[in-house]
Amino acid sequence: MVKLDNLVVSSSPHLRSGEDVEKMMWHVNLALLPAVVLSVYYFGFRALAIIVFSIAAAVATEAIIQKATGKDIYIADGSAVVTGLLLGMNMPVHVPLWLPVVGSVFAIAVVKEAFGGLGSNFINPALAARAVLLAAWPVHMTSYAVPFVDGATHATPLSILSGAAQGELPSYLDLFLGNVGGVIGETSALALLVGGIYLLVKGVIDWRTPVGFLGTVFVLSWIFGGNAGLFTGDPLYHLLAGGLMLGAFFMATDYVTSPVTKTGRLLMGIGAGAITVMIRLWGGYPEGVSYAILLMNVATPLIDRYTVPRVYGTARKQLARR
Amino acid sequence: MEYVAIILTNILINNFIVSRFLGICPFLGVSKQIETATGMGIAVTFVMTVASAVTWATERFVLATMGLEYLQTVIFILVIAALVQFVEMVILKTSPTLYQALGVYLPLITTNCAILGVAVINVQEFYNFGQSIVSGFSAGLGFTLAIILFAGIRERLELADIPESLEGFPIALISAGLMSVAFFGFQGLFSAFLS
Amino acid sequence: MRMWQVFKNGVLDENPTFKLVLGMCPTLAVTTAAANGVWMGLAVIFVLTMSNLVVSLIRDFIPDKIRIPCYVVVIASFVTIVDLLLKAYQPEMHAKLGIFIPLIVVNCIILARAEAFASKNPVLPSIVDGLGMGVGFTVALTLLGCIRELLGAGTVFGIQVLPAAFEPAIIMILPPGAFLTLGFLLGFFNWAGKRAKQLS
Amino acid sequence: MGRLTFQGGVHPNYRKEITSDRPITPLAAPAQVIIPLHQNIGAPPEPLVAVGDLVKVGQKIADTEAFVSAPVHASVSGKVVAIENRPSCIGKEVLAVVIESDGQDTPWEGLQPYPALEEMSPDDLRQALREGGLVGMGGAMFPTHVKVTPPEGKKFDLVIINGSECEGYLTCDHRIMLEWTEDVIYGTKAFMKVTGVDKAIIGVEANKPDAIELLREKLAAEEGIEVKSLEVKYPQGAEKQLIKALTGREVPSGGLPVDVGCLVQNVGTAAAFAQYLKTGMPLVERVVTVSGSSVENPGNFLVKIGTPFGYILEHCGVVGEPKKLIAGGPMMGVAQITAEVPVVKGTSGILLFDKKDVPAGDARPCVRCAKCVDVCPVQLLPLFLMDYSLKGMLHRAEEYHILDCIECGCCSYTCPSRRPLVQTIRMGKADVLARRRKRQ
Repeated sequence: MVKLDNLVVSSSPHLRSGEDVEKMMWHVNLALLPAVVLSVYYFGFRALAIIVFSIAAAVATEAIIQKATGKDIYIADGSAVVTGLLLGMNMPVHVPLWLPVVGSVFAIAVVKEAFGGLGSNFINPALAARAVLLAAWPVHMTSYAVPFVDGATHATPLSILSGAAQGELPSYLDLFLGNVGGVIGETSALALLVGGIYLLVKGVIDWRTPVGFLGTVFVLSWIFGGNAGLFTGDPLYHLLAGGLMLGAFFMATDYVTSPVTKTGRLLMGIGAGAITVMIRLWGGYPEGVSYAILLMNVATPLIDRYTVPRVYGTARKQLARR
Repeated sequence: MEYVAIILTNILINNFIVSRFLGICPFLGVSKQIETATGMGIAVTFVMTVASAVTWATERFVLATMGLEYLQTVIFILVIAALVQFVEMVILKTSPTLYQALGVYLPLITTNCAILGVAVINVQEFYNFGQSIVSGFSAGLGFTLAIILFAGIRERLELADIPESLEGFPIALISAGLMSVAFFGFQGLFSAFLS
Repeated sequence: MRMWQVFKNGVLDENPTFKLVLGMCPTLAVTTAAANGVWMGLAVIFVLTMSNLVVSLIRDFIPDKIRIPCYVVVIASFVTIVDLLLKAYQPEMHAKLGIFIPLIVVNCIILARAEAFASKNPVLPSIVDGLGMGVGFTVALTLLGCIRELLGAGTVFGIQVLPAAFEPAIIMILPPGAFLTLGFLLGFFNWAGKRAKQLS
Repeated sequence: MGRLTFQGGVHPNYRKEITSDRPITPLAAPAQVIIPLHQNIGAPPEPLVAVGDLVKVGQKIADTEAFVSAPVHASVSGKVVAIENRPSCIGKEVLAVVIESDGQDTPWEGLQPYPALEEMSPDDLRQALREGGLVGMGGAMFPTHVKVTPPEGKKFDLVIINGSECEGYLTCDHRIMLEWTEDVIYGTKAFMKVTGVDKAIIGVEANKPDAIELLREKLAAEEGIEVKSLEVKYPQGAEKQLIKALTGREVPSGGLPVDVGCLVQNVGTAAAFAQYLKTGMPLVERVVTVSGSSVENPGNFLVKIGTPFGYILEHCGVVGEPKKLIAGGPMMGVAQITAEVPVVKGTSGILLFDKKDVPAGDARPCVRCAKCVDVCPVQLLPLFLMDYSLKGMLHRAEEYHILDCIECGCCSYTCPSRRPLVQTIRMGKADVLARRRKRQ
C-alpha cells in the first residue's frame, strides 16, 4: 500500500489554463510599442520623455498608495504601466512635463485606487485623466504639434475637417502613416492597427468592440459626414483620423470599464461609435473618441444589466423571478 | 428649433444633475438600485412636467397680473406642495398599481429642488407655455438619465473593495464627479444649429 | 453651558454638510469661490435662525396635520426677504448665487431643523440651534469655496495666494471640481475622525 | 467531423495519449476491500451482513426498501472483518463493510444469467437494474433504475449513450468502447427496451476516431442506433450539453433530461448492464484510469469495488514528489487527503500529480475580462455570481440563475486572475437553496 503524505486538498477544477492578467497587460504594452516608436520618430525624444514621465508617475503613485493602504504591492502586473502609457500617448508633444505627472497621479489615485484598485474603477483611468487635464488646462492640451517641426503647433486633420481650423487636409497616406498633427500616440493608424490586430490574434481583446466601433463610425460618417447631403461623407478619412484606432482597439476594450456580456461588448462599440460621430460632426470638440468611451463606461453597468445572455434551458432573455 | 434646443440642453449639454446641481439630494439618496432610481426618475419627470405647466399659469395669470412677482418663491412652493398632494391622491384613486410603483417617491419630491428650480428657470428664461412644459419634461428626462446611470454605477460599486474612509457618500460624490467629466463630451453639441 | 453645547453640535458634531450630508445642491453649485460660500452661508444663517425662532414661537398653536405646510410658508417668507435684501444691497452676489437663493426654501437642512428641533424646543435654544447649524453650513461652504478657488484660480477671496507660476486648474471651478472636492473632503473627515478615535 | 457541440466550453490539455493505448488490465483483488454502503445519490442502504460472516463475490451485502437507492454487493469472497466508518472519496467518513479476501474469488451460488432481451419486459429489466446495483458510472452515481423510470405524464423518445469522455487524462470509457464494444451495444439495446424507445444515439468525441469507427462497423446492420461524432470540448459529456449538441433540445431550467424525452447513460453503465444481464454478476468491479505525472506505469485497470487507491498506486508505481491525488477527472474530480480511500462505482479515474503540476498562485482581483462569461456552457455570468455569493447577495445570485450552474469548472479553469469562481458559486448555490428551504 502506498501511503501519501502532505497531499494538497483543494476544490475542483485542478487544472488552470495558465492565462494570466499580467501577461495580458504586457501584451497590451507590447502592442502599443509600434505606435510609440513611430511617435518618437515623428515628434522626437520629447514624446518619449512625456511617456516616460507619465508611466513613472503612474507606477509610483500605485506603489505608494498600495503601500500606504497596507495592500500587497502589485505594480508588476503592468496595469499601471498601461494606464501611464495610454495617458502619455493621449497628450500633445509640447505639454509641460508636469502635466503627464499630474494626469497619471489623478488617473491612479482618484480614478482607480479610490475605488479599490485594479478591477474596481468604473471609468477608464487614462481617459478620465485626459478629460480632466483637457478641462483644467485646455490651452496646453490642445496645442498640437506637426511632425518633424520643432515647437510649431498645428491644427489636427479633424479640426480642419470640421472647419474649426484653417489648413490643408493631409492625404490618406499621411494619415495612415501618422505624418499629421495630433497627440503623441494617435497619429499613425497603421501602427495602431498592427497592435490592435496583434491583440485580437492573441485573444487579449474581443473583436466585437473594435468592429462595432469602427463600423459605426464608418457608416454614420458616410451618411451624415458630407456637406452635400446624406451619404456624401468621407468615411475612410474619419476612420484614419484622430484617436479612433487608439480608442477602438486599446481603450474601449479596457476590460475593467467595458461590458462583460457579448452583446454588451458589441453595444459598447456601437454606442461609442455613434457618440464619436455625433461629437465630431456636431459637437463642441473636433474629436470625440475619448468622451464617447467615457460616456459608454458610465453606461456599462446598465448595459451589463440589460444584456444578460439567455441562460441554457430558460425561455427568454430574462432575469429569474424570485 | 428652440424646443430641440431646450431638450438637448436639459438632458445632455446642461444636465440638471451633473452640471446644474439641481436635485442632488434624491440623486444621492435614491440611487442605490436601478429599479428605485427608475421609479424616482419617472415620478420626478411627471411632477416636473405638470409643475411647469401649473407654475407657468400661476406666474402668468396670478402673480404677473396682480404685480405679486416678489411672492414667487412662497407661492410656487405652495403650488408644488399642493400639486404633489393632488397627484398622489389622483394616482391612489385611479391606479393602485401605479401608486405602488411611484407612491413612495412622491412625498420626497416636494423638497426636490429640481422641481422648484425648473419652475423658476422657466420664468427667468421667459418661456411660453409650450416651452415651459417641454423644459419641465426634458429636465425630468435629464434627471432620470443621470440617476439611472448613477444607480448602475453604484450597484457596481457595491461589489468593489472601496477604502473604508471613502465608502458611502464620499465615493458617490467622486463617482458623480467623474460622470460629470464624461458629460463634458456633450458641451457645445449642435451649437451651430441651435444658436 | 447647554446653549454652547447646542451651538457646538451644529458646527461640529452634526455639521449639516460634512456629517449629515444635507443641502448638497447649493453646497456644490455656489462654491466656485470662497466669497460665494460665505454669502450663501450668511443667507442660510438668517433664514435658519429666523425660521427656527418663528416655528418655536408658534409650535403650540398650529395643528399637527398642517404643520409642515406652515413651516414651509414661514421659511419661504424669510427666503423672500433674503432674496430682496441681497438684490438691493449685494446685486453682484445676488446674480452669482442666482437661482440658489430662492432654492434655499427647499434646502432640507432648514425644514429638518424646524421639524426636528424648533418644533420641540423653546425659543432661545431654537435660535442657537439655527445659528449653530447655519455657522456649520457656512464654514463648510467657505472651506469648499477656498479650496476650489485656490486650485481653480490661484486666489482666495479674490486675493492672489499662489505664485504666478502656478497654472490654475480650471476644472476645479467647473462641476466635476465640486463633486470631487466635496467627496474627498468628506473622505478626509471620515479618516480623521477615525484616527482621532483610535488615538484617544 | 465533430461539428456537433454546445455554446461555450474550454480546451484543456487532455493528455489522454498517456493511457489511451493501454488496454484494460484486470488487477488482482487486494487482501482487504473497503466497500462503502452509500454508493448512490439517494438513500443509504442498510447492511445485510454482520462482522464474522463469510461472503462470496456478488452476494448482496446491503439494501433498502427506499426507491431511490441501490444495493451493494461483495466484490471478493472472504470474511467480513468490520462494519465501521472509513474515509471515502467524497471527503468524509462513511459506513463501510470491510472484507478480508480469501484469495479464491468464489462467486455466490445465487447468480443467474438473465434470458435474452426479447424475452424480458421493461419491468423485468428495471428490476434487474436495481438488483444488479447499477448506478451512473460517469461519476454521479444516480441509481439507474430510477433514471429509466419516467415521472408521471412524461415519456422518453430517445436514448443517448454518453461516450464523449470529455475530461482530461481519463480513457476508461474509450477503452470500454474499443474492447467491450458488443457489451456497449447490448446495453444500449437494453436501455432502449426498458424505456420503450426505438432510437438511440451514441455520442463520442472526435478525438476517439477508432472507437467511432468500430462502433459504426458493428452497428452497420442495425437499425435505430446511430453513432455521432462530437466536437472535442469540455464539458461535452455534461448531460445537458450533450443533449443540446446531439438533438438541439434544451433541458428546461430546473428540469431533467426526461423533460425533453432523453435518457442519458454512460457507456460504462451500458457495458456493465449488459455484462450483468449476460452473466448475472452484479456491479462489483469497474475500469479505472490511473494516470498523472506521479504515476510510473499509468494504464486502465479492471479493479474490484472497494480496492484502496494506495493498493492500485502501489501496483502502478509512484515517482517524483506526489502532491495531489484526485478521484475522477482533473476538472470535476475530488482531491483526496489520503490514499486509503477505496474505489467506488463512480470512480472513473485515479490521478496523482507531481508538485510541479499543482497550480499555484494567489487569486487576484477580477478585471472583468469576461473569459468566464465566454466559456460558461450555461451562459451564466460567473464573475457576478461569485461576487454575489461572497457578499451574501443571494437574491441577486438567484436572479442571475445561480442554480442553473452545472459546476463544470470552466470559469475557474480559464480565469486569468486565478479566482476560485466555481468553488465560491458552489457555496452560493448551497446558501440559496438553504434560504429557499427556510422560506417554505
